[in-house]
Amino acid sequence: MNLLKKNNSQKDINLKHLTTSSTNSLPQKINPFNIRILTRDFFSNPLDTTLTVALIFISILGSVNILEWLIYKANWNIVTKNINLFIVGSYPKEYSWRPISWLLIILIISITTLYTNLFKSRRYLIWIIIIPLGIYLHSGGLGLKPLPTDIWGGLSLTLILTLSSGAIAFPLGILLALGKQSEITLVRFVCKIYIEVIRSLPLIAVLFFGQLLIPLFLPMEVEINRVSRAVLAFAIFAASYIAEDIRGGLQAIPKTQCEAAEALGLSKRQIFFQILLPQSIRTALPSLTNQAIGLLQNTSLMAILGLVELLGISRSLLANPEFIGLYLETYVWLAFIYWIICSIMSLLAKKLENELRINQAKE
Amino acid sequence: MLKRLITGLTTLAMLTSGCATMQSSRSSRLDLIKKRGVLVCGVSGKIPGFSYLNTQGKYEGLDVDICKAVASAILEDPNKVQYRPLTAPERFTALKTGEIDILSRNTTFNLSRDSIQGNGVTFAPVIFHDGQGIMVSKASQIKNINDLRSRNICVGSGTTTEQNLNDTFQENGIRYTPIKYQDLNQVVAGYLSGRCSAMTSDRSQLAAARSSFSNPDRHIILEEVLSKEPLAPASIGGDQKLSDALRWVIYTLIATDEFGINSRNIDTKLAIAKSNPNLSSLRRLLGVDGELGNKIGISNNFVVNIVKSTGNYSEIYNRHLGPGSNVEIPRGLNHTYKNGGLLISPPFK
Amino acid sequence: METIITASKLSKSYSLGVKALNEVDLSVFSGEVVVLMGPSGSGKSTLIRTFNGLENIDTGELEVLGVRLGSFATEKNILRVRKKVGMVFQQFNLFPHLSILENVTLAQIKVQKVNKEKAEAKAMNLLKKMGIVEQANKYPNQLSGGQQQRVAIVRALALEPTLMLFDEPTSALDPERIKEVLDAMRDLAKQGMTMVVVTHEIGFAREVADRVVFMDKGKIIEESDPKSFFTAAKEERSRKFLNQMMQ
Amino acid sequence: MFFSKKLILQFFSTIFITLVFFILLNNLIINLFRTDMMFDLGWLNQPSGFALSENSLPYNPTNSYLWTLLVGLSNSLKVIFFGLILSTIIGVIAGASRFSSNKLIRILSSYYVIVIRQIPLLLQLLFWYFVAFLNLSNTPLSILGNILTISNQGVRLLGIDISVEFSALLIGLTIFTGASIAEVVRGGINSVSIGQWEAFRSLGIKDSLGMKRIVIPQALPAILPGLTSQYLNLAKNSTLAIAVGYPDIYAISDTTITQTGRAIEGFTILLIIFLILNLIISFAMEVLNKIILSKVYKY
Repeated sequence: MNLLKKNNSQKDINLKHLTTSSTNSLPQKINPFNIRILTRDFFSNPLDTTLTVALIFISILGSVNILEWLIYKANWNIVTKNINLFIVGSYPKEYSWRPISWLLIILIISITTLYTNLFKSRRYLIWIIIIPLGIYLHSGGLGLKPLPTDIWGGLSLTLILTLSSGAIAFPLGILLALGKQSEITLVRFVCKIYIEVIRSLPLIAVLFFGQLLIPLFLPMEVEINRVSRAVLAFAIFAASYIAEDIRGGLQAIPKTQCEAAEALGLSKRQIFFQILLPQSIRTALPSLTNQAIGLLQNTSLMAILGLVELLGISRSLLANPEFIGLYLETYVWLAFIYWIICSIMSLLAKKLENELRINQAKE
Repeated sequence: MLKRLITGLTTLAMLTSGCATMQSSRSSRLDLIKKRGVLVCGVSGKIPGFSYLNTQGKYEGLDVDICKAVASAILEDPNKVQYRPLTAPERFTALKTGEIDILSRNTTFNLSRDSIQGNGVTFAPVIFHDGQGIMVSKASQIKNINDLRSRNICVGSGTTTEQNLNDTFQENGIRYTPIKYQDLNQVVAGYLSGRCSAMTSDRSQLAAARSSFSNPDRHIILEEVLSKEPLAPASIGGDQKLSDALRWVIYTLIATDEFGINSRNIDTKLAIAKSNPNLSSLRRLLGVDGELGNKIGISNNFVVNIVKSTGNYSEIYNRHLGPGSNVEIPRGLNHTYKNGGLLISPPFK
Repeated sequence: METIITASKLSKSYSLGVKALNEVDLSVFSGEVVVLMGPSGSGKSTLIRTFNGLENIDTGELEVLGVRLGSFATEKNILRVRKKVGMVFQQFNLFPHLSILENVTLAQIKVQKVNKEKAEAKAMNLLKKMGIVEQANKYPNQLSGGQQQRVAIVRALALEPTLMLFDEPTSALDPERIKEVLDAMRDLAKQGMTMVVVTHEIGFAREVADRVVFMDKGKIIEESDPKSFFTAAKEERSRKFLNQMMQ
Repeated sequence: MFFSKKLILQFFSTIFITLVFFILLNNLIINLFRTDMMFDLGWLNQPSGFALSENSLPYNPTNSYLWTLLVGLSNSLKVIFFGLILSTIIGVIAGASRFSSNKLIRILSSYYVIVIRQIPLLLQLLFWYFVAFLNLSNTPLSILGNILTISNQGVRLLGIDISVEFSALLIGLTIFTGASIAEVVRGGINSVSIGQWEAFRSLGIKDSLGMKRIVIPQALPAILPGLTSQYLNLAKNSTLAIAVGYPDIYAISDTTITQTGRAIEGFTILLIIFLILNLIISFAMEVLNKIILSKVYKY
């Protein structure tokens, strides 16, 4: 036991150690202006010195040019004049408070989740409610004027696509992971085929399937709108990846866990939902985070298939004679938005990871 | 964990139930549009002058006004339209799967698209007579297509434009390299950057694109026309009620142009028609006599509704493509026959 | 007597503010065997690892084999010291993807630029002395812990070091394997090798050590010859520690 | 009970799955019948009638659709092949740079990974093509004498002409995949125990050599599976070629489907091609894995 502990602590050191230089193995209280540290980190030998000087030179040159462009040369009219289009697409002005307030709610909840302990116990519930709330605010009904999905657009559509398809893909992925280990041969077979086929297809092909071919598999009377078809296609795609992540998490659980649970007299279902699934999700969390961020980024592919989400609306705007040729401005602006959202998602995931780890420690 | 699963599943259920609407397969789409109270119109959304998003986030252009005219005829309200921006490759599938009611998206009328064995759609009358052209920079000294030998030509993919280009150059034995993009503004970007020596598209679109360049005078559209490009709206094949309604909406725009009826004088004309029983053709046209609308399943005063909302063909054309608009294109073949153009409407009888 | 290590007022703290070393003064002379003892977390491992630059210090002066290894020693100095100082670890740290022979010859060939035949001959000779020559073409995980640790000793000795550092070399071994490693170290001491050893093996310390250094909380508490340390430790903390060890 | 619970469950689930399958198939057949588009592959022999900007196999527009699709596949394979090589080089360098003794290099390589992975690939491709390449001058710019000349007409490397579409796609894919591979490499190196580093360092071996001889060989078993999935991702992501005008298999399928209206058939062909492509890459990596493992761990 003692030995095992030592091993673990050594592993922890490992991670930190390897990112620092060869001569010290642990981070230490350092004075950043200490000339000797500068020497060690940047100029420890002639090659290092040359590289450092060259890199600093290039970085300064690059930053000056970039700043000059950002401040003086770029024409930000395409952003400032169309800011509402980027945020809510062609959603009518008189109703645009609906998607905007939804976005604000998400922002507020993200901030409170990250930096405060408000509603800590009910937090996950709030995050789940966000999705139907968004759909309700966008589509209307029940007191709000119903508005069709084809006027949804911009950032709010990007987030609707991401969150709703994630909300479908997550349970679907768990079911697939479970199905792949099922005792029923056909279920196991179908799940396996599903996962393999979808994982081998490029996303654009799955989305193409979703936009143009899903209607062919439905009775003629059933009409599903484009946004829902996109959500469905994203969910179909993401679920197969989530299933593999969860399965990886399941495999990482030591067999003894199962045996211990069986010894306690838990039923199979109890073992799966109370012992195995929570642990596998905890293990799979980093890769699930990557899936979530990937999902958000991949919604941009809908621009190729004609939805006016964040990238799609930009492409429409670039067709406007007033803004023709402002590619760089548009792409830099979009990269900035995606970067912000992805960073928030990473922070949220890290927070969740920490909380789960603390919970685990408490157990 | 279980809770989370259940919530996820309910979301799924909500999404599918909320979005699936039932639609009868037997009746015409026209009835469906009326029942739904909104017309779903497929447009490009990326072609200046024809359909593009203005800064207010609304679609604008000639193609868009066709949608509005149809909506005011069927639903008596030009604003009851949902616009679906479609890429060229997906437009016919969208029509076929019932995703859109009508297609108003710079679509060239030809046999294989019209036929059952082909794309299986039914075309309405031509709303814009176009021809495919080639634009080059003046500095390039290119005078005709022979000068384009082994040059790069930027073209939109999945369009008849691409096929016409290929046919013309192949017939003339000229080798060239097509650089294919997904939409026109990318074609323009490729051309302007010098990636291609020439760009090809319908001449109207070339003119529209050129008008947005910072130096329009530096570019010329070659005299040669690669093909006829009669652009027409379309509806799904085999639905006569809807295609009739669509057809006569287009004829309305042309006929009112012939009669000199426009959105400014429509009320006067209607009053004149009502008070003067001798003007029988005008009375029929404006729905005072003859129950014409009923025969095609829409209200009898559909002509009045259309002219009030969008104006006649000339008004539409001048708004989006005429002098002083963002995209100025000489009217040419798109005058009515009385003015030497090709537009003509059969009688409203 | 030649001084091998001179350390004065060595201090080092980790980011949490815990002082791993707190003004440690120590000298090691040529041919001497110094045993470092102390409870876990006392700083003895940190101290021994500063002697070949695996850890660097915050303040104080350190000279090993005439080379200055103060805070922020240059890479060049550290490499110079490492070529002359061998180290044996608790977890053996053999290279699992290399055979025993390759483990022993790698540094000779790459660092000392000895040609392959010479390096192998020397390795075989040392392995023979250590009684594990028949394992030469096997891989580390095919060997027992004791054998692996002896290979690790050979690997260090192949570079003909002036000083050997042992960081708890027997702590990860099965009890029945400890003796073979201790015997090897005993032989080495007899040959006059300068050694600094961190260990809990009281028997070894009593028999082989010239000096026992007892550390606690980053400080040297007591420094004396083994006989007086094990029979009559001066400090209360040393006695307490020894009592726990004897039980 | 004669039947066990498990058997009953098996029975009903089989019925259910079969039922769902047949309902979907039935709908498909009805819909295809309705639009007169029953499954048929005869059109594959008709001439495609469209020109391609580049072709790795001989091609002209009178060739059949089948051949056109094959040309598209060969174009895809070309970009995938070079993408694999270049992204591996960049990924390994960036991943190993995270352990450099120069802090600036560590910082830069971590920023590379962070920035690239937070921006959608499609956006990056559009940037490389429409901003970076198309804004180049018309007159070729020579770099390193005549080894490399670039202009917005194309890139010429050692006398070989490369189109800007291919270059933009390749660079975009390489930089994006390289960042992911860098993470895989970093993870693999981190999985090697600290003791290995200390052991070679105390033998006086320099970090660069130790990395090459001690750390990387041990990190490989942890790196290879991650590398395989990144390679598969690269192959799949190469279909974004359509956004920058490169005629890959997906772009050509798309045009083919538009011209013929054969959506189901076209999609099925695409599906089969990608299943095979995946199998090939996975198989090749498995073989490579075995070879490397047997080289690294000879016992």
